[in-house]
This record gives sequence, C-alpha cells and structure tokens, in this order.
Amino acid sequence: MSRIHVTTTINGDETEYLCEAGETLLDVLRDHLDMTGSKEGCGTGDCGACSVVVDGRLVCSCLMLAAEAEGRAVDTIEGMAQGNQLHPLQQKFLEHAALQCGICTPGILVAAKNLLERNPNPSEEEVRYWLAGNLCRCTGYDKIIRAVMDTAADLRGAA
Amino acid sequence: MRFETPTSVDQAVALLAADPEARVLAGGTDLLVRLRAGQIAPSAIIDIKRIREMTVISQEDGGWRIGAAVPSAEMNEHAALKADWPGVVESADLIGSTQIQGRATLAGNLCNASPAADSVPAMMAARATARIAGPDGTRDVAVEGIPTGVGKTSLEKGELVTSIFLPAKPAHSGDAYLRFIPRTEMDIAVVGCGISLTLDDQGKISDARVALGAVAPTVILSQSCADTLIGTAGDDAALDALAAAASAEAKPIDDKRGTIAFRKDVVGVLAKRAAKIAITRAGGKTGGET
Amino acid sequence: MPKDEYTSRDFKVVGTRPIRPDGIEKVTGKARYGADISAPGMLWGAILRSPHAHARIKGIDTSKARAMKGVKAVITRADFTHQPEDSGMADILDNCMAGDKARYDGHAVAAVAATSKSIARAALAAIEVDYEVLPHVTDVDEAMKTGAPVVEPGRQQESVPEGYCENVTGRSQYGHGDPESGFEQADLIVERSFKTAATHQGYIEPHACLATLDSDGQGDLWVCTQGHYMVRNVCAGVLGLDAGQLRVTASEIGGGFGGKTHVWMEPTALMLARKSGKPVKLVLSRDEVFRATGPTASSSVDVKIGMTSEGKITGATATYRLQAGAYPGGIAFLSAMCGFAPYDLENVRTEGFEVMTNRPKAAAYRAPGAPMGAYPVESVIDELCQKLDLDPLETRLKNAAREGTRSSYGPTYPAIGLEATLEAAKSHPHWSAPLGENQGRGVACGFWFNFGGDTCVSLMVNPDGTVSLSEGNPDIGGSRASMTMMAAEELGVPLDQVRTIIADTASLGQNEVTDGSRVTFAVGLATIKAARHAIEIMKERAAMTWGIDPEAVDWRDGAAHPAGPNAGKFPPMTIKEIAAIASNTGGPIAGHHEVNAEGAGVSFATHMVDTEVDPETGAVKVLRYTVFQDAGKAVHPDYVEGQFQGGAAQGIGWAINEEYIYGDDGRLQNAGFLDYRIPVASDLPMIEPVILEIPNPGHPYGVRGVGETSIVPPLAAIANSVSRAAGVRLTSLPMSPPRVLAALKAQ
Amino acid sequence: MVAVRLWGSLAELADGQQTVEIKAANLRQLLDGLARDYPALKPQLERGVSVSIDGKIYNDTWATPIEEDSEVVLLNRLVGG
Repeated sequence: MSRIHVTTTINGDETEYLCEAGETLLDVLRDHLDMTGSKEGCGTGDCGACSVVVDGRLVCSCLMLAAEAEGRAVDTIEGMAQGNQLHPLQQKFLEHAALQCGICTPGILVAAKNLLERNPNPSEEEVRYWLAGNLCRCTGYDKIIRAVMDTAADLRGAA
Repeated sequence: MRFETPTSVDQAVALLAADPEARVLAGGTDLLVRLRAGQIAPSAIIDIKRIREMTVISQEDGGWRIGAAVPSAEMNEHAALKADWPGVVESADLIGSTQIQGRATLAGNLCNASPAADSVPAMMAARATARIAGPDGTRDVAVEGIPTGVGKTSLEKGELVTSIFLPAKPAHSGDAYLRFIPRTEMDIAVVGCGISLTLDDQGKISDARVALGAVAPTVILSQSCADTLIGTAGDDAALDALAAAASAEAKPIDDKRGTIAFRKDVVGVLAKRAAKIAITRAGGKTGGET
Repeated sequence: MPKDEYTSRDFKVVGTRPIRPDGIEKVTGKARYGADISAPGMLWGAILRSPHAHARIKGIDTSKARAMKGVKAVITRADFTHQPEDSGMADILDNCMAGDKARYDGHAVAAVAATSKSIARAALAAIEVDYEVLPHVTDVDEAMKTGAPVVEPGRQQESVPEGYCENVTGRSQYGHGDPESGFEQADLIVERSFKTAATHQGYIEPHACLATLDSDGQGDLWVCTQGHYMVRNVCAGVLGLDAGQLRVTASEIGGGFGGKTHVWMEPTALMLARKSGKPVKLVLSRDEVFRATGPTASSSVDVKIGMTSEGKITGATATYRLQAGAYPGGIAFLSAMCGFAPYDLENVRTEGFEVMTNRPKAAAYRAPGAPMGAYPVESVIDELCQKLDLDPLETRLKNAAREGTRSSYGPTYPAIGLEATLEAAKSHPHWSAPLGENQGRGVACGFWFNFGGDTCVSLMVNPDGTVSLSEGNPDIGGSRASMTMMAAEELGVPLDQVRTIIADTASLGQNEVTDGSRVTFAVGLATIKAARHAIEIMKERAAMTWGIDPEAVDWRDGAAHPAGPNAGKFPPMTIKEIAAIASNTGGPIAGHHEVNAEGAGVSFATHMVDTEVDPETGAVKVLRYTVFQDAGKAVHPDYVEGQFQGGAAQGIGWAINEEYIYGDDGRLQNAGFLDYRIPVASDLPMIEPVILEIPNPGHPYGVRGVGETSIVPPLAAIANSVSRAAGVRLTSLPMSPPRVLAALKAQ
Repeated sequence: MVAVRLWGSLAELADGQQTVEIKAANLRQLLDGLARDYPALKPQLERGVSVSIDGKIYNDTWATPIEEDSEVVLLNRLVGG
C-alpha cells in the first residue's frame, strides 16, 4: 500500500508523516505521532473528544483525512499550555473541578479555547450550544460551563 | 485507495470521469463516516478543497454563489449572506455540532441525498440552483433536481457540484427553516420545513415556496402548501390550512427517529412556525403575533 | 479514637476543595487512558461480530484471513482450549467469544491481530462464518411467554416456580405484612404498568487494552477498567492461567458507571497475544461498545399502591421483570429490594423476575436495578398525591423511613438521611418558585445500598518525610484527591506531601472493583487505617529516640510529641525528622491496611425538577434541577457535587431520550452517539447540588458512598414533572417526543 | 438460636417459613447452619448471599459476630455499578 507524504504544522512545529489514504488525522496524531491527547470516543464526529483546530477552525480530527492536513496548521491539546504555563481555561477547569474521568476534557478545552478566541463574552446559552458537540458523561456539564464562563470573565478583566 | 487533490475544476472532472469508483470529498462529514463503517470502498478520494473557486462565497447578479467546499461555519460568519438568506444560513448552521459546521458544506449536504438533510428544504424554498461541472461542460440545475432517492442523485458520470447559487432576494421577502430533533443539538432532523415567501404592497403573500424534509424519500417541494399561503396575509386560518396541507402532503415512515403519526403532526406544526418567522422577516405581521 | 470523632473532629483538609492531584496531566492531554499506550512490535487486534440476534455457528473459515500479508493471528472459540469449571466464568468466556451459537447482534465470533488497523479490518472481512439463523427474542415480556425462543435451556434456578418459560432464570420476593388487607384500608388505590428501555452507561472512552502473553504463561495487561484485580482474576480463570503470572495495570479510565466492572474482550486480546507472540492492542469501536458491552436491563413493571385520603400508604406491591440479556444473571432482585426502600410500610410485597433475551449481557449501571425500581413506585405515589390533592413532599415525609423502620427488603434501618433530604427540599426556594404554562414540577426519592468489600492500601513514608500512598482502585472521578486528603488529614501533613498512585495487581493485594459507591468509603477507611498504622510506627521510632515508652507519645500536626509532662521534655519530632533517621531506628517506615470493609451505610436522595412540555411536538425541556442527597461527610465537596450532577444528568437522558432500539430482525438500530441520544450541553440547565451530611457510623469520618444514589430518583422525578406539565400520566421511558405527543393526543 | 428472616422465594425452599432458627454465633456458623438444616437453600447460598445483621450488610466476613437477639436478614448478594 503506497503511503502519502504530508508536511504540516502541528502546534507550531513543522511535522512530516506518511499516511494511508484512508487514515484520519486522528489516526495519525495518535498512532504515528504519539499525540494521544486527542481521544477517539466514537469515530463518527458525534462526541468531540478528538477536537482539534485546523487553520483556526474547530473540527473533529476523526472526520478529517490525514492527507488533508498538507500545508495546514493543526492545533491540538498538546499545544495548549505554553511550557509549564497552563492556559487559563486549563487552570479554571482544575479550580472548578470541571472534570471527573477526564476523557472528554482535552476536546472540550480545545473547543472552548476556540470559542473564547471568537467570542470573548459568550452567554451561558452560547457556551452550551458551542460545546454541544462535546459529550461529557460524568459531570452533567454544570462545572464545565461555569469554568468556561469564569475564564471568559477573567480574560475580559485582564484585557 | 488513492487521495487526489485537484486544483482546478477541470482536473477534478477529469479524475472523476476516469474513475467511476472515485468519490468527491468536500467536508467529509458523511463520507468519512461511511468509509469508516465499510459502507463504501472507493478507489479514490478527490478532495475539492484545493480548488480555489470552490472555497469562496461571492456576489453574483444580486445573489450569492457559494463554493461547494465552503463550510457552513463560514456562511454563518458572512453577515451579508446571512442578512439575505437567514433561513438557508440557519439550516446549514443546524447541521451537526460546531465541529461539523467547520467542515460540512451545502453541496455535500445536497449530494449526500438524505431526505433529512437540513439545508436542502431551505435551499429549495430559496429557489437555489446547483452548478454542475462535467465532461460536457457546466450546467445549472434547480436544487430539487439533484437528489432522486435516498442516497441517489441525478449527477452523471464525471460530474460534480461546484457551487450553489442563491438568487437575489426579492423585496419584502423572507425565509426560514425549522427542524424537529429530540435533543437541542447533534441529531438528524426527524422533520424539517423550509419556507421562503414574498409579500406584496398590501402585506399579502404574493409568492411562497414550502419544502418538507424527512417525510418522504426525498425532500418534498409542496405546491399545495404554498397555495395555502399565497394571497393571504398569513393569518391564523391560512397557517392552519398550511399545517393541514403539510401534514397531508407528508408521506413519512416509522423508524428509529420518529413515527408516521408524529412526523405528520409535527411537519404541520413546523410549517406554521416557519411561516410565521418568514413573514416577520419579510416585514409582515402574522395572526396572533406581535 | 472515639466513635463519634466525625462529629467532634475539627477537619483541616477533609471538606476543603483542593485541586486534584492528577489534574494537570488530565487537562494537558498527557494522562494515559486505555488506548493511549503502545508497545514495540505491537499488533492491532480486531473482532468479528455476529450480524444475527440468534444463530447457530456451523463453521468458520479463517483461511483467507490467515493467508493475508500482515495478519499474525486469527482466533475463534476453538483456540480457547481451557474450559472453565465455574459456570459464571464459562459464561464470560462464551460472551467474549461465541461457542456453538451467537446469542445476540454483536456477539464476537472471531478475532484477528495484524500489523495495522486497516489490515486487521480487511482480515475480518475475509473471515467466512456459516450461520444457521435461529428464532430470536429481544423483548422481556415476549421472552417470558411460553413458546418464546429459548436463549439457553437448563439455566433456570430453583427459585422459579414451574410453568415459567425457560428464559426466566431467577425470581426473588421481598416484603412483609399483608398488602391485600392493606389495600382494604385504602381510600384510593392506583395500579399501573410501566416500561423502561435499556440504556447504556455511555462512557466516552471505549474499552481498550494492550496485552502480552508468552508461552511460559507470564502476561501483562494494560486496560481501562473499574477493577484490574477483577480483570486479572477473570482472565486467569477463563484462560486457565495462574493469576500471579498475569500482571494487570489499570490505565486512566474514561468513565465506567458500572459498564467497566465486567470483562468483555480482555481474554481475546491475551489469546491474540499468545498466538502471535507479540503485544496486541485491542480497542473497541463505539459501535461495538453499544452492540456488545452491556447496557442495563430494560424493565416491565406492575405497581399497585393504596393510600388513605390523608396520604398514608396502607398497602403496596410491585412486580419487576427485567431482561438480563444473553446469559443468566440479572438485577430484578435489586429493583425489588430498592423500589419501596424509602418508605415505612406495614404491608409491602415485591417480586423480581430475571429474564434472558437475545441482547448483550446486561451489565451493572450506577445503582443497578434501583432506578427502574424507584420509577414506577414514585410515579404511582405522585399520581395518588395528585388525585387525593396531597402535597408530594409532605406525603413522602408522612411515609418516610427513619431509624428503626423495617425496610421493605427486610432489615431495620439505623440512622438514615431520607427525612433530611425531604425537609431540605421543602425549605428550598426551588419548591416555592412559580411555574409557567405547560410547566410541571416533579419530585421523587431514591435509595441505594452502597458497598465496601476487599481493600488494600499501602502508605510509605519516604526518606525525606514525604508520603507515597498506593491504592488499588482506578480513579474514575477524583478518588486520588479524596485518598490524598484523608491521608494528609490523618498524618497532619500538607496535601502536597502525599502522592497517591493506583498500584498494579502485582504491587498490592486484592481490591474489589470500583463499584457500589465503595471507594471513598472503603478505600478511604483503609487509607485512614494505613496512616494510623504508619503513625504507630513513627511514634515507636520517636519513643526509641527519646528513650521513653511509645504509649507516652502523641501524634498531632505531622509530628510526634511527648504525651504529657510526665513523658519527658522533648521537642516534637516531625515526620521529616523521623523519616530521616528511619534507617537508624529499625528501617523503612510503611503503614498498610487490608480489610473486607463491610457495613457501608445506605444512602437516600430527593430530586426536584421543573420541565416544560411543548404541547404541539411533545418535546420536553428541563428548566431547573435540584439534588438533595446525604453524603455522610463530603471529603471533597466539588467531587461530591459532581457525582450528584452527573447522576442527575444520566437520569435525565434515561428519562427523556436514551433507549436501545431493536428492529424486528433483532438487530440494534442505534449503535452510535448520533441516535443513542445522551444529553448534550445545550439540553441541560445547571444542576444544583445540595449536600446533606448525616454521618455514617461505620466510617471514622462519617463518609458514605455518593456515586450511585443520584441516578435513582431522576427517572421518576422527571416523569412526575412531565406528567404534571402535560396533564397526562406517562408510563413508559424514554419520554421521547413521539411518546409524549401520542399521550397528549390520546387524552 | 438466631432468628433468620428469609426473602420470599427462599422461604418457599425452607418449608414455607419466613423465619428460621439457626444456632450460630457468627456469620460462618449461620451460613453453615442454614445449608445443613435447609439443604434446599444450598444452591442460593453457593451463588452467594448478603446478610444484614442489625441493619448493617455483610457479604463475606465469617467472624462477624451474631448475638442471640440480633436482627438477621438474608438478602440476595448485592452488586454495584
């Protein structure tokens, strides 16, 4: 089986990989690049655990072929903290206990960051609808929504 | 399986024409699910997102041409398009999650040929056309001419949809799309209804298009529904007649998402509610509404 | 320690809300879950599953798959040569890999290991299975009828009277008094039948493991599970291995809710590893999770309750029929025990039937059996309240079980917290808030036992005085935080001086699975006892240093102190100082505790919910939700609240939209998150948790399990709310829009 | 002697008695005594039971003491999720 050579940027680093035509971006991140922070909860775009940002747009990496990433810029959970400095959302998730098992957490953080970059002052309803594609089975979403709202308020205060 | 990235429509057509087992990849939100489930095993995937003209929204003859690779999120961010055709944009914005909207396209939603496709009733109501490129050149086809059955389209060998055209919005007109889903997000429409209408100087409906989704093997463009509105001011009696006509027109099935009785009832409810929104958007007033 | 220390103790750490110790790795994507590790030379496993609900397997031809490039092992049931003697083990084996027949849509029939995922998938497609399709039954009531297709003959227990279809494998009865005479005293009797659909635990992480197993019988398994000791014991039993030769390490776990208290595919991975001689990673797809790992039972229930016009229940009966899936077992007995448990009844009788069907083996799901136990009972009580014009909270208070009440399942209650939850509900602003048009407010109570069980904890005092705590229960929702807090509390050291890890099966003795809300209670108990053990040793070391009697040493604030003026005048020795001289005073310092923690305290909750029903579409919107539950003592209140909120959210899903939908062909039609509709963020309101603390006398800090009770009341609370909003009693779950609209139209 | 309450379907196997008297001072003696005096209960005892002693539920611990006046109730073996 001939493989496709892809050059792309992941979390700011130029990255090359070989992939099969049928492999998804999620397959490559997890199985070839050892970036297992993006999770596969469904493989059909229904759970959001594999959320990444491609050229600024939030997508499910399970619904994108790895070959499509050629020349794009991909941001994953692994690139969210700057070294040891957690992103404010990550810090707030810890302070609000916005995770229980934590499997949905990377996808939700990636999605929430993308929201706050577009809309620094979302309403509770806007946060809930933006995150509707990120399933969480543990928390009932309450503390997640609070953590996102609280981060947004803090970031507005700091700006 | 090969992965192809044509950079022009001609290249894409040539690839498709040469390989009947190849599949076009736009947003991939349906294609990749089917690929992973083993429902399809194409010989090649032809990614159209590297074709510049297919990735843009542009104004044309007072209307809007939307490239086949434009994700719905981009439409939602386009203020002028949204102002003209809020129903169409909202219908595209209802497809799946934020993540899905970052990828899903109008053209893909159309060519997937699901009777429950959210954007199709809205496009039909808006008199949208699809531009098709093929070995014999290009042709424009009304959107309702594309799906011919569940998962089937009228596209010929080597053809692909390159763009969707939404015509110039007539004065005093408005459109709306509503769907019913069991949750608030993330579901396939159990019933959908797109309506576009135009008011005359007296505030009466002079033109109306009503399309019903998920109640037949393909989306129904219903003249009988439109007739209940035309000539009226969208008063309660007209809306009740619309609801009754929509319920009568629907030929749904029982499945895991809903029952026949439920779909027939709710399609009427949605038609009524969508009509009210469209009338309000057209600048009119609806019975009982302020 | 005095027995009532939980009332007198001034807690320093317990009851605060520190950041969880495993937090950073979980918000940065570094935490390693089941599918997140790989091994050199690793193969990818994949499982072929039956497309039929019930079929005899006449033959399996694997030759084409075996001949494929990159395919390193193909296995079928014939490769499992060890036949377990224990019938339970034999059932697990058969469920992991079908024997003579496939018993449900999704039943595993063969498996492969290959050098890539795509080759493994292609190899599955090349396996040819010759099926003889048999008649099937997937509905519990149909399965009980004489003449129904029998899933497996000869499994009926002695408890089942003659005349029942062989699918009925078990029966149990609970209660006391004489319900018939009780009904005669009633002013009103309501009798109704209810149904609940099978629902899946819906954890976001599919089952995953990485296995090695060599010809010498030594193996390693990395797996996401609620109990790696259970996985070890079961895999050893199924494969005929020595448990000691198999080391199982629990990965981080992406949710379980009971669904990961069972073994579904780990023996398959081990067998593939043995046959290929390579490490094998096996990760289920979401489709497989739905089709082949256990949902909870669907139920069919008849309830009859008599009440006086003042609201006193005079007689009550319930019959529960629950589908157990393709193997004997089942949880109808738990429904029968829990249904009336919140009430003080003179005359009550319940009966439960366990019924086999051609569905995946039903699995535990958060307080198994209790939600479908409570839902019909709480619905009928609500209807009685409506018809007798009684306040639903006052009526429940009037009948509430309290200390000294003989429970409906037999035992007499010690101090319990039901009344406290009802009183808290009554005085909460939610109860008196106004309701709008098409809105309704529902309340319901729920009960769950809570468990203890086998538990081992080791607490090591390191040379620098820091502490390493080893426990054997996967951290499914913040339990490392709770254990770290309890150890720090007991030792009197700062939280960051303690690190808790989940030990593998070779590093610590047997631990019961993370189930039954047992971990904070039982592992917490063992942690406290292990800390006290270490403290005793440290007191001895200080005494030795000072040359006094160990009895004359006290431990407080992380240091040994002379007990009083008579003990001598010595400056306190801190844990750090004692640790530094451990080699000189007898060697390393470690405390440990091994116990079968029995006597966990039962738990009660009351839930209150407002919903709005769209009269034209039947859509239900949850507007407001409040949970009142007894936690005994909340160790980390954030995570207690999280359990309340999460249980309520799962209950909301169960009540409104979640269901296993089977076609006439016996196949599951909605094996994915698209059409198996768990609540999304925009479906829910904030869920207000109200923690009540009625200490559990069986735990040094008064801790009660909190994880499960929160899923018991929501089904009924929402049904009562919707029924009041819609003006018609809903008796079937889920209350999906088509059902609600049909009920409205039938009025 | 300790009075042991049985659940309904077990009582049918103990000659219809809801309560049986067993000579026992701890859990092990209780379970052994039940199996000895009421052999029809054996299959269920082997599958497992839980025992409530004065309102607390025990599963396994043989040495758990039982007083003459203890309230002892046999229950199906409990499982959690």
